[in-house]
Amino acid sequence: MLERKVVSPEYMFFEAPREKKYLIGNEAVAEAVKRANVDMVISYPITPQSEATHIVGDIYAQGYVKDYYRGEDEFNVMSAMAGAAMGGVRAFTATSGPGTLRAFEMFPCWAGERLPIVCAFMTRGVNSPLTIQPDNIEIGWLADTGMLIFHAEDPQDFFDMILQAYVIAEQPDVHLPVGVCADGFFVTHTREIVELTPEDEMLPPYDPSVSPVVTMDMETVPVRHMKDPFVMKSNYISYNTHASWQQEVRAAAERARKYITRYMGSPVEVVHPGAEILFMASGTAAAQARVAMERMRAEGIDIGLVKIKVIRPFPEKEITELAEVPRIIIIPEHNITGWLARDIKSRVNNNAKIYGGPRVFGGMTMPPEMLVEETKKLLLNLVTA
Amino acid sequence: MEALKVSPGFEKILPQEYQELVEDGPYGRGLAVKDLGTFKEVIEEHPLCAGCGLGLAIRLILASLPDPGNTIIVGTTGCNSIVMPQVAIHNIHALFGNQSSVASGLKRALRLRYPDKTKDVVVIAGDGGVADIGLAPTMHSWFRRENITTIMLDNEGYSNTGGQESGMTRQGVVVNMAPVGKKFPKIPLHEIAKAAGCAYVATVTPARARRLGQMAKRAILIARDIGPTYVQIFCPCSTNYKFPPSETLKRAKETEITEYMSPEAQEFIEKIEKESQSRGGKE
Amino acid sequence: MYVCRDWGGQGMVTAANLLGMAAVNDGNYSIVIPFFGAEKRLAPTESYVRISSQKVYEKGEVGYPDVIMVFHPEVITKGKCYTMPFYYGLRPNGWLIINAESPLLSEEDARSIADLNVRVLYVPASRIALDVAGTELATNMSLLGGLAGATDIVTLEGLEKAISQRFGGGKFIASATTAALDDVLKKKYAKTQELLEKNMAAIRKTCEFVKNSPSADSTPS
Amino acid sequence: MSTLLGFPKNGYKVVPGPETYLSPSAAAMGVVLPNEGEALIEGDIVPEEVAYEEIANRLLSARNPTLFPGPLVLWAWSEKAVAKARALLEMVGEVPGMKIIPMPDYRPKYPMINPKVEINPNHPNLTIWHNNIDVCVFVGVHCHFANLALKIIRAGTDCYTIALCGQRGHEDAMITLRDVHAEEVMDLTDTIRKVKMERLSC
Repeated sequence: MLERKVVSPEYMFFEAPREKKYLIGNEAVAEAVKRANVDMVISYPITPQSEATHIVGDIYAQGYVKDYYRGEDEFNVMSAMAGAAMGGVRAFTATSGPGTLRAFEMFPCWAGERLPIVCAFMTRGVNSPLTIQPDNIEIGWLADTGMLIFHAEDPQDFFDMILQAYVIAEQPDVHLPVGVCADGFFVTHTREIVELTPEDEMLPPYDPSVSPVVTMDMETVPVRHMKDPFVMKSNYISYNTHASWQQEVRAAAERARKYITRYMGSPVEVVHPGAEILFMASGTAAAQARVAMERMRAEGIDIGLVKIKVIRPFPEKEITELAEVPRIIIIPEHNITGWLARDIKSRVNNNAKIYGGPRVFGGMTMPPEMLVEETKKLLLNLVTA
Repeated sequence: MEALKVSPGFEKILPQEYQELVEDGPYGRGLAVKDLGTFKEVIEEHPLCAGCGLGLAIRLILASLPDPGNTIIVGTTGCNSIVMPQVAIHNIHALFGNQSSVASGLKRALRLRYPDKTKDVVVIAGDGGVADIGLAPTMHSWFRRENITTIMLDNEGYSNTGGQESGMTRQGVVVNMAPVGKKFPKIPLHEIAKAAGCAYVATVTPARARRLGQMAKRAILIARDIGPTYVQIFCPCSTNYKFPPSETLKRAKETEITEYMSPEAQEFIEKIEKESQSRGGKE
Repeated sequence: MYVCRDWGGQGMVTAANLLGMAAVNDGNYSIVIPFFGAEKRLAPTESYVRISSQKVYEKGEVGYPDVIMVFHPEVITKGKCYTMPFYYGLRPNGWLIINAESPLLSEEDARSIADLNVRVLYVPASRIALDVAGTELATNMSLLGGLAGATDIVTLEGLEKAISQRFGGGKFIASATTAALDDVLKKKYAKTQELLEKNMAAIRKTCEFVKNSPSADSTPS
Repeated sequence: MSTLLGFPKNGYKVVPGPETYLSPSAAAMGVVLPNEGEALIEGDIVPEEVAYEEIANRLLSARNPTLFPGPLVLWAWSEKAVAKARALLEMVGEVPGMKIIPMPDYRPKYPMINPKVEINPNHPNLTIWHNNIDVCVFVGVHCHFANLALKIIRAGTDCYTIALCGQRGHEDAMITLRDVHAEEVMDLTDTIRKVKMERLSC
């Protein structure tokens, strides 16, 4: 193990030199975990996530992570993650599709218990019929758990977002879990150039004493604390407390906006904002839309792109404002439900200009050629209508 | 005891019960069941049914903790979880059945944060939580040799949800969800525990108060250094088994008292109990 | 942008990674992505490589490749329903590089390919691998040499550096089956240096073969 | 801006209630926590000196000012906690008639609370009502539970709430300071003394 030094998040994100490496997304995850100064990792195999936690296992063996084990299933891995976070350590795990669903009961609990866990979701199709292929339908479900949700476009995003996630998650006024999502295979198994911060620099350790809830160690502070539910009485007081508790979890997500702006620049990336037509997309759909946009611009079509990096808290203000200008908004997605279109439509005044699609799912690729073709068909339809 | 101190000037501002906990609580004093009645207990009162075997069992366990100032309890859904908020020790209500995995993560985290200190993590959960919905994490915590103690409060059914059959219900018993009688025998979890790697396994009842206390204490001490431990406490449920509350202890005596220690655990216990006696300890 | 699609199950995922690494060594941008079904050897599989002098954003399957490389002739002769036709999406004026001793296209396929003005190159990659490197496991290397000989997508220097990055003892993350094959390959050679040299020899030999081959620059008949 | 119950309002003010059936969290209504050197008064960001003065005025004008110290200052779990507790007692001594009612922990009280001697984050209104508290100060309460309590108080009582937060502050209080440790408590005590003097000389 290299001797390492602690650096501030500001230095690591904005000043540290970067070295170019040719990596797959899952390797980039492990590189992020190494630099995030993670205490504990619990793993469970599922494709396409497994390689990431294999490699994290290797860095544990080298001494970069203090504890690591393979749990018995995803629900119990997420439960043990909660136990670790309640005990006051920085924890990491990852899962995919069916594993996400198997574990689902824990995600609202992480949020409700204000645990700053970071979990990577390498999204994939959900059975049945069996598929292991890319599809991000699970993000739509995760979006309502109270967790913060980021969506990576490529291995570089995946690396950066995991580090940013810990810093944002552990702010005392936020202190919420973060799901860092990336489309399986399209990011996890894609090898490309990733710019890494120095291997011998890591984030400061987690300080459980700033937690907005009691750390379960009988010390900070001692005596008599129960986590968490109000099973005592069925009466107005219990209901009111529970309702207020849920509001507070959502309030914490609101507070995250300030830190998202500080550490991620913005929850959205905008290319050609004044364009007549805008793609709005997240994850690898944004990558495909980027290519389609360039090809259409070369043909003289006035089209731009809004890449949505943060799904929760949803960038409402940004989306509402950006949606004012274009005549047409097209939302390509890698799932059949269209959760992003749903989110955007609920924040835009004129829904008539929003086209939720094309959607590609079940492992299929979204070729830029198809996006170009579909966009042109749409424009032709509008002209003839 | 280092942890439980009041900030100067606030001693008399605390409500009476906290003042008593600070002045006369069991923290750091090495007390046991025989000392009950001479100190301020970490449990005030409980909202359980009259004649509930659980209430007494929990009281005895809490009085037997080797180091209540450094103990964290992990529980799960069930009658015991409505007692736990009354306990002056950190306790976690996990989801239904995942108590052993929460405890695994917690124990490991505390070991990282306090390498020079022992923090006891004790799972206290019902029979449904341990043997049915939570069987996999319970057994995997044993397979992994986690340093935690699992205590099952066995009232032979799901009492908090209205008295349904559990895996620990006896064969032939007619209860909810077993309308024609349970069709398979009580799960022999104490036998399974030995095969699964527990260094210490005991079955007991609150009708044997001191024995229960001794077993809980041994289980927690062995779990610190040697391996996982399991104590199964038979706590009959007068509400759902429909017998008079006054008969609880009589029925509780029906169960067999057993104790198993691995050779390593045996050697360890003999050593520390001898040391304790030679110091005139309170065992 | 050059786009390649590989077929076979003969070290093809490794070849795709080497190709991408070589392109990066040459100063280009590259994205490599394998296609995965449930993993097992000799199942039909694909790997996609995109190479450009500009940053590459596009992800996923390459639907419209400029080059298709076939690592095992049975991909063509015994094609499965989900792999046929094997040249689907190939762009006009592209390349088809096939590991085979002699032509094996059906009349119908040959006609369709001719309509696309695609250049077809048969490379005895497995034979060269056996002759030069002493194992058919180096077939993938031979084919990379074929690509370098026929096109200017990568340089031999880039490939040489990639091979030493891949097998030279540094950490390379391969998925389970590929990792297991790596171990088999490493056991065949006494020293890493020998492995590197033999692989490079297979690449060079095929590169020369292709450069001297009359079909290299010819349009298909 | 969004709310979980009711509708968004422009310029939402965090003022004494009773507000509504289930009042929204101030964060959901667009109230943002202060940056370093700043504070919040009724949802608006102000320089922290302004908030110090306002707190002093509110406390000195109160009929029944009360300090609610939480576990982070009640228990001597660190040296900083002890120092802050000392500073708080000194502050209370400067405010005529100020009482202390502790929040020793956060579990819901069963079967009932004695609102005369303690306050609980799950039903803090009971203690406010019982003791007729018109101005209260939260300090040393874990942020999550402080926010719960402050919101429930705003929903159901007309008490003016002040939070001296060791972290980033509380939008759900009518006045909040952030980064309050022993030294800042002493600064606040100085401000209280100064305002008292000014009031005497008026």
